Amino acid sequence: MQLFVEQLINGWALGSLYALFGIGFGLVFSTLGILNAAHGTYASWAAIAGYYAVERFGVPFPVAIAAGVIGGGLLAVVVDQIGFQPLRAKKTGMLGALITSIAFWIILDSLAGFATGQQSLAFPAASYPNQMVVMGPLRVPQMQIITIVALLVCTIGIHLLIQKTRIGAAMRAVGWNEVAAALGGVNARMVILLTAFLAGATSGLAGVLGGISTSNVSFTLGEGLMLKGFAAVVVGGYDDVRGTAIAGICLGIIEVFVAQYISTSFRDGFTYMLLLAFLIARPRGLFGSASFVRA
Amino acid sequence: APAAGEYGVGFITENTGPLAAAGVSYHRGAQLAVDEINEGAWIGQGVKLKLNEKESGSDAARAVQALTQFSADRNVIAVTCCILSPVAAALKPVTTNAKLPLVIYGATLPGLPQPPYVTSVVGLPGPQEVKMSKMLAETLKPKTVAYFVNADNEGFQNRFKAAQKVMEEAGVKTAGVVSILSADTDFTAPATQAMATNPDLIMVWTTQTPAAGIIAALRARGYAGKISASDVISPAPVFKKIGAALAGVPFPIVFSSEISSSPEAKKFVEGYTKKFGEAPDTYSAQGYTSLYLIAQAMKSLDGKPSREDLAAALGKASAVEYNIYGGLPMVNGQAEVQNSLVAAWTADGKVVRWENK
Amino acid sequence: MRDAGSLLVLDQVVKTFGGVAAVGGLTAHVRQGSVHGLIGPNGAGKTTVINLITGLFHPSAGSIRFNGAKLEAMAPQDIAATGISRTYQNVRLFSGMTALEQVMTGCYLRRGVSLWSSFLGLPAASSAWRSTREQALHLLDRVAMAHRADELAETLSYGEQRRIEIARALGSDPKLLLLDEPTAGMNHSEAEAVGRLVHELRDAGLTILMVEHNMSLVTAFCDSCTVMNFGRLLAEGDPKTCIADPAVQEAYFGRKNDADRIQALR
Amino acid sequence: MLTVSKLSASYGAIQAVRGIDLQVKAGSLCVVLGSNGAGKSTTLRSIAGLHRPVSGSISLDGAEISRLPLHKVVRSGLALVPEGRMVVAPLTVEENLGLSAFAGRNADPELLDKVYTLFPRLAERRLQKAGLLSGGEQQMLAIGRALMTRPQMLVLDEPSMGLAPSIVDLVFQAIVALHREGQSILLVEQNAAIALSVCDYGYVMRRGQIVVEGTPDALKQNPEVLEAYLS
Amino acid sequence: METFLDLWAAYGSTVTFAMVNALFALSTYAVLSTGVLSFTTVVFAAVGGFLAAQLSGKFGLPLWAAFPAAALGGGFAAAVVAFAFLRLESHWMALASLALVLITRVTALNAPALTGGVNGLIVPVRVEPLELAILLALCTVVFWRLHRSWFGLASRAVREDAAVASTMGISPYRIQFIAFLISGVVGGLGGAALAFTLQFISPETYFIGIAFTMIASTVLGGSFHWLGPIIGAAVFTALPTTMQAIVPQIEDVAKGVVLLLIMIFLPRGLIDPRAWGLKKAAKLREETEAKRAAERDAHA
Ligand SMILES: Nc1ncnc2c1ncn2[C@@H]1O[C@H](COP(=O)(O)OP(=O)(O)OP(=O)(O)O)[C@@H](O)[C@H]1O
Ligand SMILES: Nc1ncnc2c1ncn2[C@@H]1O[C@H](COP(=O)(O)OP(=O)(O)OP(=O)(O)O)[C@@H](O)[C@H]1O
Ligand SMILES: CC(C)C[C@H](N)C(=O)O
Ligand SMILES: [Mg+2]
Ligand SMILES: [Mg+2]
Repeated sequence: MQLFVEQLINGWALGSLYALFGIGFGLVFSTLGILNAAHGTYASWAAIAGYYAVERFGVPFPVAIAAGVIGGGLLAVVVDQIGFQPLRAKKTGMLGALITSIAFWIILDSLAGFATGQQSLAFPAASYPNQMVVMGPLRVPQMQIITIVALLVCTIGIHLLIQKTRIGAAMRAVGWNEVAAALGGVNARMVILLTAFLAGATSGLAGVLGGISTSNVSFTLGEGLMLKGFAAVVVGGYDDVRGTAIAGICLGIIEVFVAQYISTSFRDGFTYMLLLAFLIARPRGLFGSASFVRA
Repeated sequence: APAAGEYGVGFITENTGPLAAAGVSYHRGAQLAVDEINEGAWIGQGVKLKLNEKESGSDAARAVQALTQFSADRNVIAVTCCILSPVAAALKPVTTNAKLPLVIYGATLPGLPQPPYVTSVVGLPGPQEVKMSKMLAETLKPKTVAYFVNADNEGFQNRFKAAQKVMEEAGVKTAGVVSILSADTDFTAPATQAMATNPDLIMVWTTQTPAAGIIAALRARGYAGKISASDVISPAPVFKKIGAALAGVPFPIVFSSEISSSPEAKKFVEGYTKKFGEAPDTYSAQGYTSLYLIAQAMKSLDGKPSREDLAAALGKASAVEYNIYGGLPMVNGQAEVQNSLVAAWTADGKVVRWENK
Repeated sequence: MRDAGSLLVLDQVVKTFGGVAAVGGLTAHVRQGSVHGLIGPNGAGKTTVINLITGLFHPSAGSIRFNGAKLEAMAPQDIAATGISRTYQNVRLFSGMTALEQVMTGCYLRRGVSLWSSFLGLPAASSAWRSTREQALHLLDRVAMAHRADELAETLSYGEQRRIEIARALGSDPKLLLLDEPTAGMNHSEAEAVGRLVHELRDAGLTILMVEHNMSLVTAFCDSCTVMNFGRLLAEGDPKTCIADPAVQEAYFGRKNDADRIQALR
Repeated sequence: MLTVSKLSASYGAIQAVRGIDLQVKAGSLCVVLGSNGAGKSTTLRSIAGLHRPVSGSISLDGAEISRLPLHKVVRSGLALVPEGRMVVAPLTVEENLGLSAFAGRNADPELLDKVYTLFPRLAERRLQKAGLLSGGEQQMLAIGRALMTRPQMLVLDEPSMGLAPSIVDLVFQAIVALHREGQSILLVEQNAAIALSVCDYGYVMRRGQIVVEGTPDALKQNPEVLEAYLS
Repeated sequence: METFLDLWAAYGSTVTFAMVNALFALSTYAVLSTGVLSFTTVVFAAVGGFLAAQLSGKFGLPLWAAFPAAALGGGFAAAVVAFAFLRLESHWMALASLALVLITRVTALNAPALTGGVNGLIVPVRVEPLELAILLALCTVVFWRLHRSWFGLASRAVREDAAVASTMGISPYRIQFIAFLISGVVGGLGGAALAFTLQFISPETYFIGIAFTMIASTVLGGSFHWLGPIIGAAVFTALPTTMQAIVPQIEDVAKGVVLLLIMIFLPRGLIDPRAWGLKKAAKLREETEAKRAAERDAHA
């Protein structure tokens, strides 16, 4: 029983990372219409930024997190402005942006390799809360609690921002059609920057938190998050962050339990199988909304 | 000795991609060997080797392209490559067709070498693992062991099986086997799983990043028992990353810059440290050795040696004569492990012979 | 009874979207060889009716019969094959295609050869291709767009694109043509020209169902009409009588004609 | 108010507007007529910042706006009801109208009421996604959105297109009412009779050029206008 | 001659891989040209590749028999995939197909009897560049014919607006199903070609790398004409080799930058029929205007 509950929490925390990453990834997909292959590198770079902030400047934990979050956000903005902005006016649809994102993926990935000396690094144990919280028979690492809470806060915050505020409406509007939004007076460029930043920052947060709690800061960090975060987005229905959050958590839990009780070799296969079955049974995901264009 | 001149050796690098961390070490080891060989006129007066690099990123298709380009380059007389067995396997037919000798410096799938064109300077796993397991069974006297193993890496599965066999023969029960995948990064759940079996010893038979992550996760979750691992945790960056949690974890190793004490090893460590500002690791040692094997074969030839001649000489080698392992016999183009040690990190980051404390 | 001579019969057709009935039990008949107007206020459900007939939506209840076939469960392409063709209220041309290619695509159903033989380029297929091309050019000429045949349709103005759509719809040589506001965005004389084209087509044996907000066109060119409001039938019959109906007046018209309007605006 | 001089616009190598001059005086209502493909929409799109003109100047209240990005044009007080409506499909009707808050003015509940009073149909559909509205409903929404930015200069491209007669009446009553309140308006309209009955000044375009201009009375006498637009 | 042989020896393998990648790109283009973004080419390639490898390895099938078998295998896989996927909407389909690629790898890794598992398979047969060129040429002819046929017209219509196409009697399902079959056949051939080129394959051979190569090649070359994928594959394959020669230390970064620049300046790819169309339209427009002006003058 104790093992079961501990694994449940392990899975939940792991899934929270997937979800957090997925929220950022899904945000660009649903609002800006970009299937961004480079998104994983934002997480890698965020972790790297956080790591060097600690390593070089010995900053405290919250500052390291902030460095990762801001780093991820800024990187997303830069990529957007160099890679995606020039394509917007030219109406290339999803494909053009997909390819520039692949280009950025290649570039940022190999630069991240150089930045880490191709090594897998880790935050020094003293630089973050690394104790176990003891709750009766349960022992839970502090980082897991932080991760779980971070997802909760981000999900609620971003959901409210997008669905209930004017800025959120503007974000959705710009994603649909910049000109249409601008006709209402929306500064599409600013909104895009904001969206990109938010998406990069959220995934960046997943990157630093993941880098810290798994003792693994490397240029491949983002790729793992990308595959699972992507799955969370698909299952959750990409235009609703709540769906992504729930799906991500479930994914983490399923993964841990499959590995614990069934087989590690089939862990990923099992997860993706579930994903596919789910998609075919419910093509729009958990919360995916109905179409808004007429047939 | 062959005629004076510069002879190219193609080196397929893996300085980027998933194995770049080790790839850089292999590359550096080879660079150092070439420097030494040239400076000391090791092959013969005026005979120089030149390293031609092409990157593969551990991708088989890129490696094949690199190899065919080397084979088109008349100055290249031999090629050395490959950390991954599948990549090496993909190069095998190409290099045999092109009659270009290939020395494998990293991949350990049994059966890869095929003299004369394909030879390998890396010992197959087995003996070191057996030796360490016996030692651990005797000194620690564990009743149960839990194992971590890569579900997707045949090499480590073999090591795990060798170790498990020794342990069970010594009457040590298997408490549990936890599988992980090479690309995994989160090990809290596997650590929880292993700790739940309450073992006396945990043996970690996985690739580098998982091994480091598993040990870190076990200690972070408060596991205080014994852990052992493989030589993947021997490079300095691993200690730098994980720190004191690694201390006292035994691992088998054939070369250690701090323990190996033959004159060749000392010279290697000195030269490497001078050139690259850090001590060599087990991978740099392998890259280094592969170049010396080629040089040794060159040395035995006269005139203007052809690729075929060189291949024949490589295939005939019964040992790598100049090596830093204190002996490295070769059987059928395959190097064999002779002198392995059991080592461990100290809490302040030194590698020493392991003792049960 | 009245079904006799009707090419298209809608019987108690209902279409709801998430509880809201866009069409709420509509019954209507379109006589063979007539120009039938479908009019009603914005949001009355006219476009939805056209979407239901062409199979893009399926009715929640009721039946649609065309020439003896029951359309309500059929897929759009099968409905098209029975001889129904349409235009769209918001012009929907294929981007990247020239005007001629658009119309050729419209001719898909009467290409006369299998995909397979067209792939192999058999002589019969080539000659069929050429003759279809001729027909397409001819259709473009009918909507006065032949001079734009080889231009990308997306470079044309809105009104021009509407004409291409009409030509494309005629490509399949349909029995029933559904026009959704064909003259929107055209000026008086251009709209008249479309009206005359509609008459020519009818005289050539085509049946036409036309959604139109321009009442002078409806009275001038429609033989009969159906007036909808809130998804239901409000009135039907002769256009003039329909329009004179006080209920229709109330629901649909501010003023009857431009002169009255201008009067009111002063 | 709005002065357009020597405006040329093209799509790649296709010239759509060839050096036209056009003026809308403060508080006046101008109409542009022309057959399909004459270049009316291109002219309006250029004025409103949707399309970058090749040359020429466009000034609003003396300030040059031809190089401003679209949202700045809107914020400087010029609002367009575009051809093809361009409502934001995934947003609800109310959210679409609320976007105008970004035009620099706070969302004004009174204005919203006014739009809803003008188009009660929109009020009924308040929470429906704009993309699912009927054609006419979308047109109403496009007009409403423009009004919500409180423009000094309202530019309408065929606002009556797709609207039922009663709504056309409404729209024109609204246009006339706004005009009476002093709103400057530039209108492209295919129903020449009505357009000429409400405007102060009119232009007729053909093949990218202005071929006739004048007061409505003068235009009504013009044989070309008579034949093409008023018969 | 000597230098030519040298060049061929050095870059022959690049040409060979370019041809293999062209097959993958064409397979992707087959479905993309009907409006379906699908990564399942990787799956078809894996089926074709392992089938061909096993048939030639275990049963000694010669090349000319292994290729058709791979094509059949790919086609069959495509039929199954199309049946399951064609009910999904475009974005979801892209996502689902990516999931299928991931599943395929895991399945292949865990079916060592069929795929050799983590250790992969040695392929005893080799394909000569000339044979590969013939295969590619055959495929190209098929695409060229398709493009000029009713199928080509219908697939463009379906790509641009499936609903509208359906009301013109074109069945989007049928068109896309056929497209999937073609994609499967060509993808299977590509997978076999890769196996016979590398002479060693493992589940890792048919993974995300191919997915990115094929999609990047297609879009880079231009996804609106069959020539696009072929040109794109050539460029995309030659890029790393070229960059290695120019800037060996940062070849990956350089490759990314070049890719980026091409996309920014030619976002619809190197081959863009629409751009030709726009140019032509402008020219026609001028001619029409000139003719009309002449007529008017004649009247005056
Ligand atoms: N897919 C849909 N989902 C929800 N509501 C819809 C959908 N399609 C249409 N409606 C609603 O159904 C009603 C009827 O729409 P329809 O487009 O048929 O009207 P219409 O008579 O063609 O109007 P108009 O003259 O303005 O084009 C409208 O109120 C519209 O909002
Ligand atoms: N996107 C485009 N690309 C190329 N040419 C275009 C484009 N849009 C319009 N044109 C051309 O520019 C000219 C003017 O078009 P515009 O849309 O301004 O005409 P309009 O007067 O508004 O016509 P309508 O009454 O049909 O709306 C037309 O000849 C048209 O073919
Ligand atoms: C079903 C459709 C193709 C019609 C489209 N939804 C419209 O309202 O014009
Ligand atoms: Mg309608
Ligand atoms: Mg217009």
